[in-house]
Amino acid sequence: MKKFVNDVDAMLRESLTGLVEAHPELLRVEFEPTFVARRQVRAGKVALISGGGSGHEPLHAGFVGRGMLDAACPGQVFTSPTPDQMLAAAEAVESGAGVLFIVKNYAGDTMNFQMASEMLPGDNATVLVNDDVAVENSTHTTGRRGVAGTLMVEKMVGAAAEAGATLAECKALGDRVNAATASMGVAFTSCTVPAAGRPTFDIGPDEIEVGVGIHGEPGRRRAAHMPADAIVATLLEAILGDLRPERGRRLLLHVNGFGGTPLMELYLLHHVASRQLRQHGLEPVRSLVGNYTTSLEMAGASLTVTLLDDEFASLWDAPVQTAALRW
Amino acid sequence: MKKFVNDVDAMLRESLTGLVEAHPELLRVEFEPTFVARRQVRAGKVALISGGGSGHEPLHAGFVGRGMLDAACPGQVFTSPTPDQMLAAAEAVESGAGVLFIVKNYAGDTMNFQMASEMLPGDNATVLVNDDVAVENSTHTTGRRGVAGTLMVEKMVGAAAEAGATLAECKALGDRVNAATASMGVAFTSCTVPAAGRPTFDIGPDEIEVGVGIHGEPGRRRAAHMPADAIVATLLEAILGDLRPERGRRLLLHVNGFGGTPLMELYLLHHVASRQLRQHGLEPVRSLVGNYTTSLEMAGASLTVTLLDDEFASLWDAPVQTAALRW
Amino acid sequence: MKTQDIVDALFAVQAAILANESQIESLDRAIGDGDHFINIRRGLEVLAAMRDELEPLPPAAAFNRIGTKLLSTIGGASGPLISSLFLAMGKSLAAQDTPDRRQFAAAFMAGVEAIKVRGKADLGEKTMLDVLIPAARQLVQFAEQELPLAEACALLSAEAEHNMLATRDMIASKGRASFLGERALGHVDPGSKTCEVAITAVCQSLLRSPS
Amino acid sequence: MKTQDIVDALFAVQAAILANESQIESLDRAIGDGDHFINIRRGLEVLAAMRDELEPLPPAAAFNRIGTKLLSTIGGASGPLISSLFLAMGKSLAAQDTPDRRQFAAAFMAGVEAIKVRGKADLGEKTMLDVLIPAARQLVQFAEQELPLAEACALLSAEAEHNMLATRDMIASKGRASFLGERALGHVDPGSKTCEVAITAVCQSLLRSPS
Ligand SMILES: Nc1ncnc2c1ncn2[C@@H]1O[C@H](COP(=O)(O)OP(=O)(O)O)[C@@H](O)[C@H]1O
Ligand SMILES: Nc1ncnc2c1ncn2[C@@H]1O[C@H](COP(=O)(O)OP(=O)(O)O)[C@@H](O)[C@H]1O
Ligand SMILES: [Mg+2]
Ligand SMILES: [Mg+2]
Ligand SMILES: [Mg+2]
Ligand SMILES: [Mg+2]
Repeated sequence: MKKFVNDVDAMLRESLTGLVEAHPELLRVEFEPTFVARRQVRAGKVALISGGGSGHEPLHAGFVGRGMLDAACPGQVFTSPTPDQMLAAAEAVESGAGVLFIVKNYAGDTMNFQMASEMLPGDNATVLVNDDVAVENSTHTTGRRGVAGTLMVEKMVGAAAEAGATLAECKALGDRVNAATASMGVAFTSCTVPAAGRPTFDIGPDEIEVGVGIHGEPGRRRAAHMPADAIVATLLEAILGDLRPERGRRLLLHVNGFGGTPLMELYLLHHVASRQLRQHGLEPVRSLVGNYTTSLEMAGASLTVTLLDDEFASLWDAPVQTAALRW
Repeated sequence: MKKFVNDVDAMLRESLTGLVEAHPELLRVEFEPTFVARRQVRAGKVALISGGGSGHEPLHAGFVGRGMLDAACPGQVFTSPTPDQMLAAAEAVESGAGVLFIVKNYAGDTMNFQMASEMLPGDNATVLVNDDVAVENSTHTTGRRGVAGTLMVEKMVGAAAEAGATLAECKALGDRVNAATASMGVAFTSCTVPAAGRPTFDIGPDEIEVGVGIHGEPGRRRAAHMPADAIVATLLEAILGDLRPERGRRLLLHVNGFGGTPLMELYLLHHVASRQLRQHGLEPVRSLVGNYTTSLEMAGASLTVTLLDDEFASLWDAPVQTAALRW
Repeated sequence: MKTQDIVDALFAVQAAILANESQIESLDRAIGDGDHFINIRRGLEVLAAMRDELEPLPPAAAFNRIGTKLLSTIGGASGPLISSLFLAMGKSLAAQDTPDRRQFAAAFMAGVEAIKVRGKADLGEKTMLDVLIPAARQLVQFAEQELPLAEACALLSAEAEHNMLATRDMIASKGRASFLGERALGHVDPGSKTCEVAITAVCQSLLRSPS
Repeated sequence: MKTQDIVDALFAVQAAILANESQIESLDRAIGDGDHFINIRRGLEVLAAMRDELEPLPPAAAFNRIGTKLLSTIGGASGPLISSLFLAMGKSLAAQDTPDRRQFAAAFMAGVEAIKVRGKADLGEKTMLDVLIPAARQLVQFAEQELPLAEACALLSAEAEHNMLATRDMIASKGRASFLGERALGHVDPGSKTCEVAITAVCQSLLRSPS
């Protein structure tokens, strides 16, 4: 395993320190327990806190800042953070209007955030993100995973919170954005968890993993490698089958790289996906292309579609000032 | 080779189309010949044009926009663009104050831009970027390569041009920024040129290529994999040996990923490099961390240091509005 | 049961888990995300460093301290679950200074119930509960029957191994493997493997103990 | 020399380059960036598509058209260099409708001089010039001596191969391989290989030609 690392056990700490040193005006970091928070907390604003296993950078710490999150709790690589982190983060950024937790739907994340929520003295609510349509939804199972659509929830709820929305409004908005968002991805290669030191899965030189998760979890199926047009068609079929947008609907299209795929290919995917969406009579009017919800160095990408109305579009367009997203 | 691609020959066109579709308010693209330009050209401003082989995205097209480039000429992957592209780009964005070409120092780029410069009717000048200290400088050879430091030249000259600097001033500034900038990188894996379909070089599971170029060219030497501290020390020794900054000097530190290295590791490198720079009595006061001058999916990273004075710092801080860099 | 036994058992579990590294790791790579072994190891390392702090405590307080520490150390799915086990055991034993086998068995049953609540899971979902629930039932039964420790241990180990292996033929409805549907078939659940290893290690440690 | 011969020679070069794909590609992968074969192939494909446009032109105009087209097609280092060759040949032959061997040799020499100027390079720098410069000298000499074509071709091919192979022991001072220093030793320069293949292919094509 070749990585830029000194001691695997110190990797997360050294990396978070580097993040904050690169954005000193924006961020601060605490350890024991670990969280990253905005340098300036705005009094009376709902505090948005997210978190999850590390290895998905810039998600979530890269989205802490004006117009998005107030704090992020990074766990070990691919391992949900622990309740003490969330409690400490909440204490640091809560400013009188309550705390909204934004949580990706994995057993580990939901349980740890749930315990934090139970222990937290003040008002709090949780938005569960489960945008991955590769996995069938069911209340009898863990349900769908939260993946790249988390960014849309964090961005739009972040804008609303900045504009003064209450905790209940933020919670309701988050649930609505999540419901209007669907994602699915494919992987070409595996990632390597630093502490494990070897690839999470084996995959042949002409195979792709369709519906892969963002932790190197296997997806729906193995398939032979296909042209970009066919891959995009497969992903959009599942996404649109879930969202069922009416013709003429305006959309936000997010092409997310998993970390090991060149930007050149991500933009190519954006072109192919926009074209196919228009062929379905839909209107991609907002775009985001890049590595935002990654899976370490995994090669591959996911598509995310969010159905837009005027409210969502203006929340998307609202200014944001974070390490990874700014406009 | 697994890539998101339909037809290798159409890859560049589909990707550039995707870029412009993702940033319609900012960019336009032309084909035959190929260039990407700002949607709004400001009259009376020096036109900044760069270009080079593709595969380094977001460099250069991702840096077209207010405060940076006016146009970029993308060649085929790792192949310099041709003079007709530069001439067409110049015609599109020249607005009365002349054209400054910003060119990375490779035989192909310099010759093609040189021919364009000879054919261009109007006033023009060229800044040659050669920041890669892995390669010895010599007037009897091709000299040093232009790598990630190109971004610093494009950003600072872009800010000056936006503020009304003349062609001569822009040219002189570009040369000064280049002289104050040094870079060096290491690679862990090779990239794969899409049209070639297989890795450019072989490298063992415990080997690294020290001083690698951004086209998968071999570097100074093969070495055994080392801890991040040792890699950073090696790179900074060469960089500081070249720049020879006095103690207390303020610096811009750029950690650039080559495409296949997770952001988590790049931030870790930033932490290690800042610490070592401070141990040298230097002050890293500005930072940029991310995949900006890539080599397709190559795993690895480079460090770039630019010596700052007040002028450079304020040019760096000036607003920029491009696909890949904005503040 | 004294705290010394608990601490000794923890060290035995640590040794046994480390000895099974490659198997546990490869199970979570196959149907999870590859971190289960690392998560458990991290938890056990932190506990090992707490030996001096734990030994003077009564069992209830020791379990409580262990649960609290694991909650902020392991993370992932296994963190809150395993710490729920210990926290509930601590609660259950709060009144006893030197719990007897029955009380210990009841505490373990309470711990497993806590996992069921926290994980919203039960038998047959391809999780650690497929090993833990039968083990808790056995423990209660054996304590009632006052079965000799050596006999009880042999039965516990055998049953744990059998139940661990049985997860191989299950489709998961909880945890990360549930995303896989039928593709989880043919792979043992990593948490079940960990629990089987731990149960056997605890048994062996108790058998070695002078008390 | 008629334009028909030039066009035939281009097709022969294309076939020969394609036949040497893996060798040319691996040379540029070893000491360059892996695109040299693709660059040359792209240029030759575009020329092949221009057959109907080229054939009616006089040689000078054909060379000029080829040079212009390659300039906007190949890119990289080889693009401006090879197009300089053709542009200079076109210029040199501007006055001749059917150039004789001497005039053709002089034109080739002018073309190689143009490469030297454009590339700021000369013999011994481990570039295509190590094959081209001696070839141009031979051509001029053989034309002067009125050496039979078959004999001239045999000598040209042998010399080109020898000079191509000699680049293996050179350190590069121009082009991408110059970044490598001593590490370029032991590898043939890809541009030299391309030129050797091209020279041999042109010779064979001329030998086959009825004129
Ligand atoms: N809801 C649940 N109830 C009980 N056990 C569970 C549940 N979810 C997961 N597990 C157990 O946790 C194990 C995985 O633990 P671990 O790999 O540490 O966490 P994660 O899945 O978050 O990476 C599984 O093998 C399974 O035994
Ligand atoms: N300055 C130069 N003068 C002459 N030939 C050169 C020069 N630079 C490069 N070359 C030739 O060009 C070849 C490389 O061409 P190519 O791979 O197409 O371009 P690039 O190096 O830009 O990728 C080299 O093998 C060498 O023969
Ligand atoms: Mg995990
Ligand atoms: Mg090239
Ligand atoms: Mg796991
Ligand atoms: Mg090349």
